[in-house]
Amino acid sequence: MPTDGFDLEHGVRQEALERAVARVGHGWHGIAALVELAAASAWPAERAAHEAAPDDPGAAPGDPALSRRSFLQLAGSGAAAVGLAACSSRPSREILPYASQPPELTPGVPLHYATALVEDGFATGVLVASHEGRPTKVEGNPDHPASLGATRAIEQAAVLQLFDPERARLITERGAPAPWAAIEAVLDAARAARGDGLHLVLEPTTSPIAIELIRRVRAALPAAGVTFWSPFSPRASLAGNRLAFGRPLQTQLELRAADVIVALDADLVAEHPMALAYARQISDRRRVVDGGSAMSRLYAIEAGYTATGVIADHRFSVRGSQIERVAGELLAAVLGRLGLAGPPPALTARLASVAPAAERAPWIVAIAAELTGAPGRSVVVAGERQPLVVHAIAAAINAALGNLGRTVGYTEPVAFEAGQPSHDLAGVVRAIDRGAVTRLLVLGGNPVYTAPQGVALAGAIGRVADSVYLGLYDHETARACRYAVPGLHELEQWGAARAYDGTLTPIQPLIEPLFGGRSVADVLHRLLDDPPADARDRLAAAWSRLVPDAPLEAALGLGAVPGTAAPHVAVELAWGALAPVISAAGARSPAPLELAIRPHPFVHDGRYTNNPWLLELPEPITKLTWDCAAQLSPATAARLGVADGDLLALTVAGPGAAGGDTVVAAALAPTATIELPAIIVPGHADDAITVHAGFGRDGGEHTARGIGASAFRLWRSALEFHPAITAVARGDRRPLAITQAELSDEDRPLALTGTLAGLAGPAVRDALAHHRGAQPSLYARRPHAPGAQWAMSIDLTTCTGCSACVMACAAENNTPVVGARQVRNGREMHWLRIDRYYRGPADAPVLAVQPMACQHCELAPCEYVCPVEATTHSPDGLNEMTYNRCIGTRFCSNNCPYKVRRFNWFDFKDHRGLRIAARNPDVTVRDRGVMEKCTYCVQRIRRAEIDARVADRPLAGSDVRTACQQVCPTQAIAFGSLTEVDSPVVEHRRRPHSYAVLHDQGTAPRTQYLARIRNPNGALP
Amino acid sequence: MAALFPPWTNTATHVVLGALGALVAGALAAPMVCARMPDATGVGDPVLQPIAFDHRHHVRDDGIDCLYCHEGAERSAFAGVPAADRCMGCHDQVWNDSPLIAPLRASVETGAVIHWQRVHSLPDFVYFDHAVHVTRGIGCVSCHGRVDEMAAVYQVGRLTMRWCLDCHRDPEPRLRPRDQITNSTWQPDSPGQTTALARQYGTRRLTHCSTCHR
Amino acid sequence: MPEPIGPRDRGGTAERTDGARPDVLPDVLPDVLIGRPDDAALSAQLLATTTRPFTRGWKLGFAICGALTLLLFALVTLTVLRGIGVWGNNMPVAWGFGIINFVWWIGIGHAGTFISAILLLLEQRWRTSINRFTEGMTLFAVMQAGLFPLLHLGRPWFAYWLFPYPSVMDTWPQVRSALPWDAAAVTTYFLVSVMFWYLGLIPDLAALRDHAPTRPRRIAYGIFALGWRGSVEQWRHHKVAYLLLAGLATPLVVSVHSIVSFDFASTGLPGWHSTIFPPFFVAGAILSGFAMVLTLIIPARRVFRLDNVITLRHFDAAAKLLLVMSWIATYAYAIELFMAWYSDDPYEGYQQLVNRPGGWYAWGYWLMIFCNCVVTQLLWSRRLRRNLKLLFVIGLLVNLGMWLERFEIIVVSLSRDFLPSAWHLFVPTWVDLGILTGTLGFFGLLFLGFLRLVPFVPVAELKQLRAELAHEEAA
Amino acid sequence: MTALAPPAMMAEFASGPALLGGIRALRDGGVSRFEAFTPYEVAGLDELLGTRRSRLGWIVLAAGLVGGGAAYLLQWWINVIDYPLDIGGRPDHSAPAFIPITFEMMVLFAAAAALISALALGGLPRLWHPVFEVEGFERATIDRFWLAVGAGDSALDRPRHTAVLEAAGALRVVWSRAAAVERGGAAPGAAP
Repeated sequence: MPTDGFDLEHGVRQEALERAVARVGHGWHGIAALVELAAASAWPAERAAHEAAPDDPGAAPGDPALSRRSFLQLAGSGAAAVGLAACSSRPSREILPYASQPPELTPGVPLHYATALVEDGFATGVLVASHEGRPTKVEGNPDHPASLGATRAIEQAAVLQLFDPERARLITERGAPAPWAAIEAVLDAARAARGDGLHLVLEPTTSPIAIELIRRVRAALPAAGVTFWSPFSPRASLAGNRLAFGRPLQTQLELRAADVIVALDADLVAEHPMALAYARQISDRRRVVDGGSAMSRLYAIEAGYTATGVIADHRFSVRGSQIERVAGELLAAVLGRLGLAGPPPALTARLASVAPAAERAPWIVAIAAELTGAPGRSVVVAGERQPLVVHAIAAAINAALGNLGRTVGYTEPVAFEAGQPSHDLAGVVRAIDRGAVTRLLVLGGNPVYTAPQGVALAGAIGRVADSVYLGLYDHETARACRYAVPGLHELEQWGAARAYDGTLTPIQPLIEPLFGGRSVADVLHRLLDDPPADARDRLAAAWSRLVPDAPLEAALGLGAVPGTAAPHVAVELAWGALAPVISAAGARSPAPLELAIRPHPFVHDGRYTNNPWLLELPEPITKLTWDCAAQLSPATAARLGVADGDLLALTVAGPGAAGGDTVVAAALAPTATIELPAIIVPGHADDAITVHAGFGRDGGEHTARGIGASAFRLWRSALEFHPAITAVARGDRRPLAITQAELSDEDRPLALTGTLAGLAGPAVRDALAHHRGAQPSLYARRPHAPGAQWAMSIDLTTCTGCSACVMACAAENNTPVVGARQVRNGREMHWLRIDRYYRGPADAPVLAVQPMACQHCELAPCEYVCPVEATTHSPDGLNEMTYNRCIGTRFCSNNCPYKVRRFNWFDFKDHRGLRIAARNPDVTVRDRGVMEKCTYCVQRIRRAEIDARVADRPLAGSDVRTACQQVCPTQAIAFGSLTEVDSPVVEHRRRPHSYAVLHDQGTAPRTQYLARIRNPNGALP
Repeated sequence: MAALFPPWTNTATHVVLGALGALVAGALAAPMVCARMPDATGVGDPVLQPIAFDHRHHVRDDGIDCLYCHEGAERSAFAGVPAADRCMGCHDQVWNDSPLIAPLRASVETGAVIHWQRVHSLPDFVYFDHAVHVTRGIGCVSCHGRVDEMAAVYQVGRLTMRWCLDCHRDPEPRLRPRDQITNSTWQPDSPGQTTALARQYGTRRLTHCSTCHR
Repeated sequence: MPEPIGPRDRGGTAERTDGARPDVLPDVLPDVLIGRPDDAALSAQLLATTTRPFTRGWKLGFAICGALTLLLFALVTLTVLRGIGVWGNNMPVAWGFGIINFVWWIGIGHAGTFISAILLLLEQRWRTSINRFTEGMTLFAVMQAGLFPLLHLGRPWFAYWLFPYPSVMDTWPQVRSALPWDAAAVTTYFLVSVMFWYLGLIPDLAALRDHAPTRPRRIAYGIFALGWRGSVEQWRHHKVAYLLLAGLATPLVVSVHSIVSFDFASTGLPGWHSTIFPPFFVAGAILSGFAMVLTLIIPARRVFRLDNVITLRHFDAAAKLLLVMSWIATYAYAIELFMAWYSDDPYEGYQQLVNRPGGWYAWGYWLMIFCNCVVTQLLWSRRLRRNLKLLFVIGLLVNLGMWLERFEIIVVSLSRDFLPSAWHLFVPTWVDLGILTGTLGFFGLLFLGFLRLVPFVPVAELKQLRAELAHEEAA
Repeated sequence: MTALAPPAMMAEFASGPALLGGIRALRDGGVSRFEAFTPYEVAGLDELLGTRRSRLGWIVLAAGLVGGGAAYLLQWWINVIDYPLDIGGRPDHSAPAFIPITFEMMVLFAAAAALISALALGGLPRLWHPVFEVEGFERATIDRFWLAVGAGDSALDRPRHTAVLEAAGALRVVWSRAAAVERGGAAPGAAP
């Protein structure tokens, strides 16, 4: 083990880690203490407890290229200060220089590395900033097709998961520390038995390197079973396409080419594996310059409100089980208008008899007219939470409209064996029940928690003699298995993955494994008894074998291999196979109350539930934090007699009504019940309840444990959707930690909306003109100083409310996490929030979202009430907040009409624990009792200024990108200098729908908004 | 009858009142005075280092440029302390067996960190950037003093906010040509020279808060 | 030797009016000083307040107030150690009980200055008997008030940044903010009140120096009497200085609550942004102050049997002022509603016309109206003006009403401002309630101490008043 | 009378008018250096002794102007000269905002000047004074009105003026030891 001479005994490593972290704790922006942290954390944690454990050569970093950016050689780093923030006496501290400084590193200058974060097998390319070997901030990779420079909130929070102190640290056997040799013994025995009795459960993978490895395992251990499982990986779309085209195919969209988009319960802009790209594509067609702009039209037909519903021009709330029927009606209407000869006569005849239900006939007809009016320029998409028949119908409509090859394409599944039987988790249970499994390797994921209720995996694992789990946490699956081995975070390992479109993406580590740990590849190599090798060497070797045309170094530099997207395949719609299922579509009568389970937008299937940043990020629609609730419409809530926070017992019936094909019926409990507080969502479909998955965790993750209840307990089979449930008010309640309780905007002109047609006329333009321009003042205005004048513009038309900006802001600016109790008391600390207002009738409201942060008013009301000059104005137009001068009167907040200031009511910042390593060293960590707020990322502005001056070039407005701007998937945020007449922010201000919020207050805000412009179909009310 | 108070109490009253007044005035003034004393600012207090490194010898006698060791000063916020292998670049050849540099040899051989003691320390909420000062004509000596005459380095400037502001309000007299940044003894040739430099550098008077606090 | 003074010297005070039977003198204003006791008797009666035996009632009073004071200090310690998160404040209600209590207490103080300064300038004789009592109330109320601006800071240890001094940071207070004005106003108000109170107290301290029962007490009083002899020269400067201080305190007292009102009026918040605030606040302050005077003086008068010097005349006058101030407050409430409607400002309109009378805290609004506007109308009746039990209850209700007024202004306005997305309600924590109760106890402790340590009815002034009355009656 | 020389003679009266009578009687006898000690202000005493108007008003006015002026100048200097900052777009010299503190400081300085000068001009603090040595003087703060005549008043004649004072209603007349030695009278403090 290289220790670089750290004079630390084994026994004190753990203690040293704690001590080092404690030192980093207080208001630091340096890194020297992390040297100690490095020394402590780089030591494989199990060795601290088990000196006797034999060394694992495979896990030992020896390669100089790796250790260059590892903590170990960090041996101190330049000249950063560490220690007390407001200490009055002279702090005498140490500077710990490198013993040998890496050539690419200048202490104090961060480096960026391209890598990828993977979810359900699909890669999102990211660039990660590293401060002297410490990853601090994730940004999207503009060169990666699934990122395009943006990320979701989840990627932004990845560094906090990396530095999660609750990650598994020790190899354990039934909770007690165990040596690696015990695992090796299991692997050796499995190999000796040529895989007999061995079963592997993996997460779906797209990595060619992993696929090669799995194939080698299959070849070497032919008796071994392999199952891939992830609860929300694409499943219905593949099955639907198999129905339509005869084989499982992955749908690929080209939404820039679509004039009309119909989303059938499909959250294209937030939930889809390609959401970042699709969001960009949709919004690129919806950037309104003036009333004459061309704009696509987006229809969302969905039960719960989604981000796609937020930006849609028309949203129709239909319960999930009825969308099947809507799809059939739509197909009938489209085919009726087209009069196509393709479908078999029987189907045509059947469809001719399908008439839309009366209440939706107008819009079905209107949508069908729109679609048929845009053949080849339209698209109908079904969501993964819809049964296969809906996907098949969508494919049929697209085929009928001639959209195939234009807006819709199909590729072979990118994930290995996707749509094949190996993706059925029930297969594992069946194998165990057959007694065919004596050694179970669960490598990643959390199948015990995420398994449908019909797949009794937990009990089955208990019947396996040797079960081994490899993963980041000591969670449900780890506890169900005999052995648990700490896994590696993506930022700690080498590897590869493909994006949803198939683009190959290399993965490189940003940091030496913090807690030792093994990758999935490590275990598989050991299973194959490969000789020990460095992970990078292994990757390089496999890469040059599998991707000979693209050198690894170049791919690592770019973060993607261009041209590796999966080729589209030619398809032929199998009308004949479709006819029977379409005929049966929606034939069943709906249950009185049904359930929809969706992945939580931030914790997904529970894999991120231990991340406090994501838990505290308000869910975009309900604004709920730190909890999981049963979303239901106002009418349904009234019917059930519940209000926000009232506990509901949700019960799903036993077998019988289940329609899936993989149910292990015998394993089903007669009923399953969970208790959740109700939360009323106007616009939710009536008689349906939506529950987000990912909560109700009861493993060893202390942060996640005990929050909410698990929706998976109501999930009976992987391909069953919208089961009938009963909901009973429990009579007691749990106050919800909601950041915005108000639903209405009280008819105030805050998030202005208009229609494209309206914008073309004078009335709307004149009305908007009241919200910008000069306001009278008794004082003469100060002239602008020379140089940049920073300003922001936010396009409400393309804002989906996805909240990635909120998370990016928190990650960039070290905003603390406060916990549910403080959120309940209105003390959340996010500098940027997304305001959400419902307008219109409660059953069919229009939802407006509006990112709201400090508006950097030129005549800032906060500044003149501060008694100590803690908030002032900079010559370049920033509303500065000087934390160290603040005494905490909170007068500024009272006088802020936008209420965007945040106060440190307690000492909210972390003091101990690894999580502080995720801090941005360029931003002061705020003490108790001081005010804070959005600074327009002043640290980035000043950095750009300094860089420009050091390089002796003028500063350009485009040199600065704020964290929220950079992350925005739809590029709704423009930032720049008002002095550059051709900058986007000035161009935005020239548009007729640019306005200032609360313009009548005379604050002259530097942040302005582009009113939300909808493009409604004139044929619809 | 006798009065309640004897005559001396008159004097005593005045003395006590005077003392009370002085006490109040002193209590108000004392912290303001103390904050300016070297004990509070750290000025003039030589710091002992793990290796008896003598700047006089290296800078004055050997003529090593500041930037040779503190190479970050032109590129980074941090001037940096040289890595041990930088020191060994020379000390491989000269004085290579001196017991004084034993920690250095140990560092290079084993990777052990040398715990240099910080001389100039700013609070964590102050963001000072060496690069932008050094590349825009502020010489090392302006803040660090005559390091070439120091055995053990000590702090010359008070490093208080007022001290920073003194220069930020009127940076012009401190300017010097780029090639004289590390020259401890440089003086302007003519009074107009710094004015010309200010024009050349585009020197600004930066006193708004986010210049340093972020 | 000092003459022993005590109850036996009460002499001329035997003749008393019965406070319980105000209808005895239906049409004539009661006298301000009943019975015309001579100098010795008045001195004996009034100086004796400092020598009353420590009865069980007194001990109980001190014990309760002392316990509450300890509670206050414990909660202050908790707040400083843990942060003001222990209060119920949140975003957007960033100011809560702290500032409510501050405004309430400082408002209470105003009646003292009003009585001692303004009524002195207006030559109202009935002020004489009660001015020191109310000045004491002022001081102790301002002390309670002064706690809060410090305590409510996020970082109270930097409170000195509100004052200008040559710092090594070269930073100064930001005087466009109303808070440094507040700091200047409250500091000035407290110091001037102390000076005014002390100047008036000197002759009486001298009397106690000469007549307190024990030598240590006489020495103690003697030190604070500074050697006062009552010489012509001393009286001459004393009188001029007293008048000048009254002349200074009069605009000061108006300015202090005006400046306190600027904390609100100088902002743009709906419910705060109003030009009527300065006079509204001053009137409200005097209203609450007079209510507190009634609350305190009715029991004190009974305990110390001061019916002859604090007569129904005093209560009648105080009650009339209460009625006047109540009408000014009522007018202000009405104008707020009118302006909200007339301005057609949606935010102000929502605040005044929807949120306060009909929102979550509507109960507080209507209770405030009841206490400050409705109950006080009873004081139109002369009979009720002289019913001390009723006056005491009205005093308590107005105190409550004025506290609620500040609650309405601060909490209710903040909880519903411009952006509904930021709206959030405020719920006090037990610490909030404990600190409010604690200041009541601390105030009571100081006040009980004051009642026992110095003559709370100004002896010299009252003797002079008696001499003047005698002179007038002779003439 | 602020000097610490003991008065030559002191006389005790039971009321203010009696005191005034005594003074008038002595003044008619040519005595001029009067001092009086009363428990409260006695109407007419000032006029009778012909004291000048107090200078206090001018002192207070000056202090108020200094306090207010200094406060305004300090605010102006901070905001315009020493460290001008852009505060909410307001001008550096935001005159209206400087007024409240200016006013408060004016009042504070004036009030402090009033208190301090009232005490200083009245010769305070001075815990001991020769008159305190006179027996019975402690009632000067309760109900006795004392007349004193300075030691240097050559018109003073012990027997004659004792009689005059007693005739005017003096309860007691006390002569100082110095006067007693000079004129062979009784020791101070002795009853007449």
